[in-house]
Amino acid sequence: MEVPILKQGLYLIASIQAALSDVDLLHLRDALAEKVGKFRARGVIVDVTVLDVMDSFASRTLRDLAHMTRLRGAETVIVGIQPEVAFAMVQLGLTLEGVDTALDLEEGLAFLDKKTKRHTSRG
Amino acid sequence: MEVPILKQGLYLIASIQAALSDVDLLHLRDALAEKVGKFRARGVIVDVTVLDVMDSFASRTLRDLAHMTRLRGAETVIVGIQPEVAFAMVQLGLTLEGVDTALDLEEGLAFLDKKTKRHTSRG
Amino acid sequence: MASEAVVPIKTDIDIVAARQKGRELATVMGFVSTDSTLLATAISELARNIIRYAKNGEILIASVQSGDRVGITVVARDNGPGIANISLAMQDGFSTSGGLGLGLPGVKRLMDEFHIVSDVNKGTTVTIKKWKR
Amino acid sequence: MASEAVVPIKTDIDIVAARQKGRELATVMGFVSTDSTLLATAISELARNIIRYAKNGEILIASVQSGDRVGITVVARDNGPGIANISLAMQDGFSTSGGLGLGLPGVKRLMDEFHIVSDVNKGTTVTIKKWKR
Ligand SMILES: Nc1ncnc2c1ncn2[C@@H]1O[C@H](COP(=O)(O)OP(=O)(O)O)[C@@H](O)[C@H]1O
Ligand SMILES: Nc1ncnc2c1ncn2[C@@H]1O[C@H](COP(=O)(O)OP(=O)(O)O)[C@@H](O)[C@H]1O
Repeated sequence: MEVPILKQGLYLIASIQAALSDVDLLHLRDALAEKVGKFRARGVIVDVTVLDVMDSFASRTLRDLAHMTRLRGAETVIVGIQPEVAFAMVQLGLTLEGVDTALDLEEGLAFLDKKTKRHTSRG
Repeated sequence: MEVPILKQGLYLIASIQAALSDVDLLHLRDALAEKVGKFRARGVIVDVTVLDVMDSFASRTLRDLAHMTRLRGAETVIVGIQPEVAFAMVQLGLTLEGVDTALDLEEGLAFLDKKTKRHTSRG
Repeated sequence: MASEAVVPIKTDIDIVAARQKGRELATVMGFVSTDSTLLATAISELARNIIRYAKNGEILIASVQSGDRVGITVVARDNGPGIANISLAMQDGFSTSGGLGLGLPGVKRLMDEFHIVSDVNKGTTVTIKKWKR
Repeated sequence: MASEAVVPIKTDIDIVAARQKGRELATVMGFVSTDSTLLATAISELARNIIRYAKNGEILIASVQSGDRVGITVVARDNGPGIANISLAMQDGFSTSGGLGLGLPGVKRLMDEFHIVSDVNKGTTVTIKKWKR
């Protein structure tokens, strides 16, 4: 399962479409870190709305992804974590500490606009 | 004991009115995680002023609540922990590490305004 | 002024009832408010352990006197699974339930006296005391 | 309504297959959605431990009945290196692989019952249960 990565203005949007294997997640992480440079992106949104499980491996990989893109000059925000998934994560002890989150794509875009202090039009 | 949850602008305010059982606390946690999405809230205030005991279960549940709402894009702040309750918590070893706290409702609102960088009017 | 109450502990609501009973007695006996809070918190932890590990049990709350000191003693007892290694259970962070593992060592810190007896497959009795200041 | 499935765990794709199998059974049995998620998450952690530490193994997922309760039991087993110190492995943050060390204690928190047996050089079997609410 390749995750499509769209470029929207200064942002890259990765919309996960189906359950991802560990290898898929690592690919996503590396692809985003690379594309941030290629497209000179300032922000990254990873939409996990369809993920029905976020285990320790997925949490860790998303955290690493966020840290990697930041080192490359782009902020990452994870959007769409469902309430039940959030519950399971917290019970496991996974809090995505140090990683920004937002409710959904729209809030994620608003968040990046504020964080990257770009109030110019996107797209 | 259902805890009333009020919507005030971008925030949800849960004002605990009386002693809560463990089950009540779990309900509050789940209700807030869900309502954050429904109302697109950016912040959550849990007012524990009336609680005369905050034991390990309550602390843990409030911590989980804060982490869950954060994964859903809303910051939570716990307000109103009384001095004696704080003393007992510290003796037990409960520090609410990683959870934001403020003196009272007013300070909690100010904290959220700053944290969510919204200086516009609420309500 | 001898006073004694037994609170059966079966559901999570009984935890609240037990700690309120403890606070009530502490208030009547003129405990400083902080100490009432410490006592209520300790009872809450012990009552929850009963529910969590032994399903049910009871909590006895009584006034005690020793010389010219008065205080409150609380006995939390159950016929549950017991604790195999008490010194391990008394360590901060040790938990067999994925809990915080602060209950028993924390209660000990909150109280003036703490005593625990436990037999595997027979049950657990924790006795705590707080003296009036 | 007895149901049983065995999912061989050999590659990272099997982790997804196993947790989907678990969710499927939970849904069919009418588990509340939150509990299906907890179960699927627990299976994911156990399956990954098999791959990571034992290279391969299997996960059995079955419905269980006890009195008037129904539930799902999951058995994750491998013939890998085993765990030398189980109580250490059950502690939050303990990892021999530089991992987060939240898998085993976390799974225990997610489930109603948790049981682990492990023999060094022989393998590990983790049995978990979630009852239908
Ligand atoms: N009443 C009891 N019956 C059996 N075991 C108990 C009881 N109380 C405590 N324990 C054991 O002692 C351990 C430590 O208890 P505690 O310090 O209260 O932390 P926690 O409840 O968070 O695990 C528990 O995990 C449990 O194994
Ligand atoms: N199936 C297994 N076989 C051998 N060792 C295991 C197995 N599962 C877990 N372990 C051991 O237990 C430790 C803790 O596991 P866990 O809590 O899942 O965290 P993590 O996998 O992040 O290290 C592991 O680091 C490993 O040493």
